[in-house]
Amino acid sequence: MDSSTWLKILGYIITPITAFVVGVTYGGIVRVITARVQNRFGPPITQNFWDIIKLYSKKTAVHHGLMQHWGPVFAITASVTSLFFIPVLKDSPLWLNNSFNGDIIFLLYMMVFGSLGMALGAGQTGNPNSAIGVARGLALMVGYEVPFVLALVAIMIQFKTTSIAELMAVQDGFSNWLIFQSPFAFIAAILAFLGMMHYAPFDVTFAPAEIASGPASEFGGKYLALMQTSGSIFTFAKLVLFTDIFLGGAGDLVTLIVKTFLLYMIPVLTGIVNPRYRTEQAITFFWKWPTVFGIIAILIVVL
Amino acid sequence: MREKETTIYLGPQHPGITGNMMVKLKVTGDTIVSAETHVGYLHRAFEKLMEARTWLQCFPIVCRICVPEPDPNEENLSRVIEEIEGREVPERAKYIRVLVLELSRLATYLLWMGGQSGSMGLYTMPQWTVGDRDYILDLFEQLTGGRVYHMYIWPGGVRRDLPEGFGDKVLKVMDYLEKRLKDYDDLLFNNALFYKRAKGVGVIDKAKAQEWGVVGAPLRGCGIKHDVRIDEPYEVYDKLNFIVPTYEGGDVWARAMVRRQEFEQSISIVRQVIENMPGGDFYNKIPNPLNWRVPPGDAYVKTESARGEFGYYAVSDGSLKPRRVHARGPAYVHGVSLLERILQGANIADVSFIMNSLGTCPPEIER
Amino acid sequence: MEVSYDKESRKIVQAIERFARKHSLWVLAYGTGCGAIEVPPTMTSRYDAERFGIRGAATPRQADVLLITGYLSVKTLKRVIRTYEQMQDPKYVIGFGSCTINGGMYWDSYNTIKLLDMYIPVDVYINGCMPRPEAVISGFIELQKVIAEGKAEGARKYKENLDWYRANQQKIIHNWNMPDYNW
Amino acid sequence: MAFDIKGILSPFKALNQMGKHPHTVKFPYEEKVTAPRYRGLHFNDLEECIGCGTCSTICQNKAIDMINIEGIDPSSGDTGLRPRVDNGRCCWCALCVEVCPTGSLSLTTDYIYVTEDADSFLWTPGVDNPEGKEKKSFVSDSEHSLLEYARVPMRELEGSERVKSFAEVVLGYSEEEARKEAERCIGCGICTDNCPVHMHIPEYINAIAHGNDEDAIRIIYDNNPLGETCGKVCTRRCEEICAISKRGEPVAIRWLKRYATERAANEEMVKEIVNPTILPPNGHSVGIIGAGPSGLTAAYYLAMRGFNVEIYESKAHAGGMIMYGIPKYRLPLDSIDKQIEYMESIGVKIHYNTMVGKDVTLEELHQKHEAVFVGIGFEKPYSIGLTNEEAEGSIQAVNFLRAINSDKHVEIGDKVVVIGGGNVAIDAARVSRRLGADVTILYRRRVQDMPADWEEIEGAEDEGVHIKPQAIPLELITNENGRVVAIKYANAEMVPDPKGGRPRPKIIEGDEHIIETTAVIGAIGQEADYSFISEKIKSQIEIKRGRIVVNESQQTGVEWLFAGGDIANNRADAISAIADGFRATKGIEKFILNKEN
Amino acid sequence: MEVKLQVENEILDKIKHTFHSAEVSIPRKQRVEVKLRNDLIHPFLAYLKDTLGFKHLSHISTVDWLEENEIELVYIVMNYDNLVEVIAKIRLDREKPEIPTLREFWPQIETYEREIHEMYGVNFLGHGNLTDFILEDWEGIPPMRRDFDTVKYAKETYFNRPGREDAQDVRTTITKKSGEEIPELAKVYSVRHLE
Repeated sequence: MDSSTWLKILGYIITPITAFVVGVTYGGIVRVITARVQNRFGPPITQNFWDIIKLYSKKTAVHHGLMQHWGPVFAITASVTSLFFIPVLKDSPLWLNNSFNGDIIFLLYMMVFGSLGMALGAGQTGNPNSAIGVARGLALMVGYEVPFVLALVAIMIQFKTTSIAELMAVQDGFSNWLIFQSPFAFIAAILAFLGMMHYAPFDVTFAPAEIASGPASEFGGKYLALMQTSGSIFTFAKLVLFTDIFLGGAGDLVTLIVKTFLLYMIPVLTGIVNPRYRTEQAITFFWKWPTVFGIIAILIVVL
Repeated sequence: MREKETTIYLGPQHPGITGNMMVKLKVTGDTIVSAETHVGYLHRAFEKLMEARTWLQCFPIVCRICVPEPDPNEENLSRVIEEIEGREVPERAKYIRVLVLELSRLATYLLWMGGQSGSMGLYTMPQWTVGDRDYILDLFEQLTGGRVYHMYIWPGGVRRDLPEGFGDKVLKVMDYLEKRLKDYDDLLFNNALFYKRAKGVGVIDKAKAQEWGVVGAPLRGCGIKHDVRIDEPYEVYDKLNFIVPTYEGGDVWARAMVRRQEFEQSISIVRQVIENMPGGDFYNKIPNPLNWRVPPGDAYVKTESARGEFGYYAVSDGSLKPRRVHARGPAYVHGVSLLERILQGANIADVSFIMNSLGTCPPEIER
Repeated sequence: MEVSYDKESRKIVQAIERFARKHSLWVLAYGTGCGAIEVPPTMTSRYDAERFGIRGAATPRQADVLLITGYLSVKTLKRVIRTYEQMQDPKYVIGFGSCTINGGMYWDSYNTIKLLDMYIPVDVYINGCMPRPEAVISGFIELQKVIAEGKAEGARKYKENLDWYRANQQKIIHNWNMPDYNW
Repeated sequence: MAFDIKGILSPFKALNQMGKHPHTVKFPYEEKVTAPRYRGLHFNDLEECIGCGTCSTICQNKAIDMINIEGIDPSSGDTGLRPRVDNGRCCWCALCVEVCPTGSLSLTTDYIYVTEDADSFLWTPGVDNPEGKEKKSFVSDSEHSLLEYARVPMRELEGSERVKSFAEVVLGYSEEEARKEAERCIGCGICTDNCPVHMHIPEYINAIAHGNDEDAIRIIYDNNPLGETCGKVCTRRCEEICAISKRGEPVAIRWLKRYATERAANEEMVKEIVNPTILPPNGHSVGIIGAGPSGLTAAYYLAMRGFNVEIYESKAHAGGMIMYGIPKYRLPLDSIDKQIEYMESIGVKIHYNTMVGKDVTLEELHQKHEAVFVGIGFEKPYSIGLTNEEAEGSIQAVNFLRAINSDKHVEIGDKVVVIGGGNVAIDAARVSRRLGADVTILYRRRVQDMPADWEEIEGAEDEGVHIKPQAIPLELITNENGRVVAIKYANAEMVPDPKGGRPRPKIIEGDEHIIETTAVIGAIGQEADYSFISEKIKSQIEIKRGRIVVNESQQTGVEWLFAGGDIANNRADAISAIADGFRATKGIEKFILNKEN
Repeated sequence: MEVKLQVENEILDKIKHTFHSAEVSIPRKQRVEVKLRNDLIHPFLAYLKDTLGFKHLSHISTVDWLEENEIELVYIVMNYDNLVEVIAKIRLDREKPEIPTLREFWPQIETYEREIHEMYGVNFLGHGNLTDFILEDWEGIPPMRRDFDTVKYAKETYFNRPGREDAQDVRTTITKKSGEEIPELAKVYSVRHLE
C-alpha cells in the first residue's frame, strides 16, 4: 500500500473522531451561549462530553425488540458514512475522504437513511410518544427535503456537477462562493437547514413538552449515548457539507471551524429566541417560502 | 378514510404537564378526539385534615392548596373566619394584604409566562421569568420570612409589620419588572410565532363561557368583564385605580394578552398601595390560639387569584376546630370539565399549551 | 461488551465513570409534590443548576435522578414506583423536605405515604418544607459527593431487597397491576 | 402584534442579553443573605425555656416532642423538659415561636441540612445548634406573640368607696370576663407544681374556657373543699410561676377559681353540683382540733370516705384564721357560712365553743377517736418588743382583727400606726381605715421587700393608707394616763447583708422622728399555743421553732396524732393548711386501715 | 342599610313568592341564603338560572352533620348582572343520601358530583359517571365523612419513623413530680385542644 492509502485510512479514523470532538464541543458552546442569553452562566463547555461518557457508562436493560437496538446503530452508521463522503478540507488527501462524482445525490439518501433507522428503532418501542415523534420527524423531513433538494438541483444544474469536490473547486475566492453565485438556492437551503438541525421553531420531533422528547423517549443509557454521538457527528457533517457547498469549503482546520461555527449559529440563535411550530405549520412553512426560493433558483439557472 | 384511534396518556410523568396530573387523550393522527382528565395524584385530604386542626393550625395547611400562588388561600381563609366572627381588620393590614396578593399575582404571572412559553418550546422565556420571579420571592422572604409559603395573612390582619425600607425595595423590583416587561414583549408577546401558535387555539365559546364556569383571565379573554376585585371588592380594592382588561376571541392569545395587561395593572396597584400605605396597627389580635373559638355560622368568600375566582366556604360549629372548610379553586372547573371540552378537536401539540393558558393547577383541584 | 480489565485500568475507568456520573445528573421532570415549585427556580437563571451539569430529562429512561418533591399520595406512589423501575442503573433518588422523611405536615392524612424509604431507596434527603433552591443545590452537591465515594447504591439495594420493598408497596397499593421488575 | 416581519424579527432582540452579566447567584461559592426574619431551623434558648410544651401543643404536625435533657433538672416553674423538633414533620410555619410564652424558641437563618441518613432529622434546638443564638431571625416578642399577656382587669370598688364599709372590695369576674381570662391559659400545668394542694388548675381553667363551669367546680372540690375561700384570699403561689408571667401578667388563677366556685350560689347548689360520693360509715372515728382550713379539709375528705369526723372548735364560729383573721371585705361571712354548711351537710360534726385542754383533754379525744388531727393555727401574737408595749392603745393585729370580725368594738381613735409589712399588717391597716382612722404603716425594709401581696399593698394605698418604709420603731410614747399617744421611729438605710442574704436595714443615727397616734397595731407575727398538749405527749413529738415536726403524711411522733396548718408548715397561708389537711386525710386513712388489718 | 340591600330584598321576595316553604335570609350584602326542602332544589336552581339569571355556578359544598345524621349540600350560584350570590342549602338523610343529578344545568356539576359521591357517599341518581375521581381503589367508608378517623387509618396503614418514643407529656411529668392525682373527670380537660 502506498502512502496515500495509509493516509486515507488515517483519514477514516481521524475524521469521525474530529467530527465527534468538534460536534460535541459545539454542543457545549451552544449550551453556554444559550445560557448567556438566558441570563445565566450555563454548564462548562466540556459538559456534553461528560454527558455522553455517563450515558455510555449506564447500564441498559430495556428490551423492545431487535430494531430498537439497531436504530441507534443505523443512525451512527449513517452519520459516519455520510461524513466519509464529505470532503472536510479542500485539496487535502487526509481529509478529502471519499468524494466522488455524484456524492451529493448519495448524501441526500444517506442523510435520510439515519433518520429512517431511528424511525424504525423508535417505532418498535411501542411508546406512542415515540411513534408520534417519528411521524413528526418524517413529516418534517418531507417538508424540508423539498426546498433542500430544489436548492441542490439548482446548483447541480448551474455548475453541471454532482461532486462536492468540484463544487468546492469552483468557489475559488471570496466572491465566487455559491452564497453569492446562487443566493436563492442558498436561501432555500439555509431555511431547510434550520429544519434539518432540529432547532426551534422546527424541533417538533423532540418537543419534550408535547411528546416527551419523541423518538428518544424510550432510549436511555448507551442507546442515547449512541444517538448523541451520531447526532454530534451528523451535525458536524451537515455543517461541513453546507460550508463546502455554499461557503467555499475550507483549506485548513481553523477556517473550517470558523465557517462551520458561524453557520451553526444561524439555527442556534433562531432556536434560542423562538417557540416551535406545530408540525403542520412547519411543513406549510417549508412548502411556502423556501420552496418558492428553490424554484426561483432553478428557474434562474434554467432560463 | 378513518384513521386509527390511539390512546395517549399525557402524564402524570410528563414534561408538559402542569403539576402532577394526567390527561388521557384519544387521538387520530394529531387531532384529539376526546380528552379525559385524571386527577388525584396530589390529593392530601386537606379538608379532612383541617377538620382535625384548630382554626389557626389550618393556616400552614391552606397555603399548600395552591402551590404556585398560596396567598389567595390565606386571604380567603382569613376573610371567611373574619366574616363568621365579625372581626375587624385594621386599614394598614388591608393595604398590606393587597400588596401581598398583588405581588403574588405578579409572581404567578411570571411563572405562567414561563410555563406558557416552555410548553411551546421557547425555553429562554422561563429562564428569564422564573429567574425574575425570584426577586419577588426575595421580597416575600423579607416580608414574611418564607419564600414560597408565607403563612403571613391571618385572621385579624397580617403576621408582621412591613420591615424597614420595604416600600423602596418593592418599588425597585417594580421598576425592574417594568423594564423587563419590554424584553418579555420582544421575546414572547410580539413574537410572530407565538401569535401563530396561539391564535385560534383552545377557543372558549363566549356564549357558553359563563355557564361552563369559566372565571378569571379565560373569561375576560372571551370579552366578558368580570373580576372579583370589582364585582365584590374586598380589602381596599375599591380605593385603588386599575382597569380590568378584556379581549375578544376566547383563545390562548386573548388570554395571554389579558394576562399581560393585568401584569401591568398589578405593578400599578402595587405602586399605589406603597404610596397610600396608612399607618397604624397591622393586626387585630385573635385570642389565645389554644382556646380560640369561632362562633357558629358559615360564610362564602372569594378572591381574585391570578387564575380566577378563588372561593372558600367555611362552616363553624362554635368549637375550636372548623366543621368544614371547602376550597374551590378556579382550576377545579378549568382543569377538569373545561379542559376536557376545549381539548376536543385540538392538536395534540397544543395540550400542554392550552393547559398552561387555563392556569390548570392540580393541587387545588384535589386539595 | 465484556473486556477483562486489569485492576489498574479498571480503577481508572471507574474513576472516569464516576466523574462523568457526578457531573452529569439528569433530573426526571416529574413534580410529584409541592416541592416541585422550587425546582424551576433551581434550574433557571437565578440559581442555574446547569452549572453542575444538572438538567432535566423528559423520560425515565434518560434520567439519572428522581426527585421526590415532597409528599406522595398513594396514587402517585404507584406511578413513582413504575417510573423508578423504568429508570436505568445507576439511578439516584433525592427526597425533598419533611414529607419524605416522616410524613411532614400530612402525617395524619389517609392518602399520603409517610416514610419514602420504605417504598423506594433514597440516597439524599434535603431538609425543608419546601427546601429553597440553595438547599436543593446543596442536596445535589451531597449527591455528587456520595457518587464520587461510590456509595450511591440505591438501585442495588432495591434489587436485593425487592421482596421487602414489594411487600411495603403492595400493603397500600391494592390494585397491583404493574409489570415485574426484571433487571 | 401579528404574524408579520416585525414579529419575526422582534424576538431576536432578546439576543442582546448575551452581553449582560448573568444574575445567577453562584451558590455555593456565593451565598445570598437570608432575610432578617427568615424562618429557618429552630433555636431554643435552654436557659429561658421552661418546658411548658406549648410549642408541642400548637404544632399541627406533631413535630415537637418534649424530652428530658441531661443537665437540665426540673425545678419550680420549669418542668425540665425541652422541645425536640422532628424535621421530618416540621413545616417552618413558626406557630411554635408565636405561642412560646417565654420567647425562648425562635427560628434562625440557617436552613441547609442535607444528609443520607433519614433518622438524623430529630433535632433538639439549642442543644444541637448552640451557634443558632447568633443567627436568630424569626422571633416573637411580646408584641407579636399570639398569647394574651394582659390580664382581664378585675373590677373593684373605688378606694374612696371601699373605706366606707366592709363590703367586699373585689367584685368578681362576669361570665364573659371569666371566659376571656380563662382563654389566656395555655394549659401547661406548671402552676400546679407550686400549689401546695396541687389543685388541677389547667383542668378547671380549661373547663371554664369551655363554658363548663360545673365541671370546673367539681374539679376544684376534688382536692380543695375551701375553693371559694382560696378563690378570694389565696396567696396564689401558682401565679408566681405561671408560664405567661414570664413576659406578662399571669393568668388570674385565683379569680377564676373564685368565679367558678361562686357559680354555686349556696350550699345546696354546691352539693348538687359536686355531688360527692360519700362512702357508707366504716365505723372509724377521727377527732379534729380546730375548725381552721386544715381541720376542715381533713374533716371533709375523711367524712367522704366514711369516717365519723368530729371537730372541736374553741370559738363560736368555724373557719379559724379565715373566719377571724381575714377581714370581711376580703372574705365575707356569707361565703364562709356557705362552705361550712356544705361541709356539715355531708356529715362533718363541729363542736363549737369547745376548747381542747379546757373543756376536753387530748387524752380524752384519743380515747374517743382512733386518730386525732391538730390544726389549731397560730393564735398567739409575737410581742413587738418596744417599751410601753403593754400600754393602752397598743393592740395586737390578730386580736384586733378577731375582735372586729366578731363584731366587737375596738377603740382605736383616729390616728393609727401599724407596725409590720405582712398581709396581717395590711389587713389591720385597711380595717382601721374602714373604722375611720388615718393609718400609717411603718415597715423596716423597702416596699418591694414587703411580704404582703402587691395587690393588697396597692389596695391599701388606694384607700389612703400611708406606707412608711425603712422606718424602724424605737419606742411607744405614752401620756400621763398610760395611753399611747405617739411612736418614735428612726429612718433606716439598706445595707447589703454580709452573709449574702437580702439587704438589711440599718438605722441612720440621729434621723429619728415621732408620729402622734391614738393606737399602735403590732403585726409582726404569731405563734402557736401548745399548752393543751400534755408533757407526756410533748416529749414524744418534736417541736422545732414553734412548729410540730411531721412526716409526709402529717403524722407526728405520736402515731395517732396528726398535725397540719400553721403549726406544721412555715408558709402560714390557707392553701398550705388545706394541703396539710388533704395529706393528713390520706395519712389518717392509711393509719387506721392498717391498724385494723 | 335597607336601601343598599334593595336588590337582595327583591330576590328574596321573588324566591319567597315562588317557593313558599323556603327559608330565605340575607346574611350580608350580595348574599341571599335559602334553606330548601330536598325535592325543591331541582326546580329552585332551574328557576334561579332560567328566570332570575343566575348563570354562574360558584361552588357546591358538602357538610357532614354527623350529630344530626344529615348531610348538607350547599349550592352557591351567582348572577353576574346584579352580582348577588344565592346560597341554597338542602339536607339529606345521612344513612341513604340520594338526590337526582343536576348536571343538565351546568356541565361542570358532573365534577362536583363525582367528588361528593366519592368523598361523602352521596348518590346522584342519573349521573352515570360516578367513578373514581380523586381516589384510586378506595375501600371503606367515604373519607370525608366525619366518622372516618384519618389519624387511626394513617397509623394503621403507613409507617412512622422510630426514635420519638422518649417524648414526655408535660402534664404527666408535672404530676409525677408533684404527686398530683388528676381525677377521671378532669382528665378530659388535661388534653389541650379538645374535641
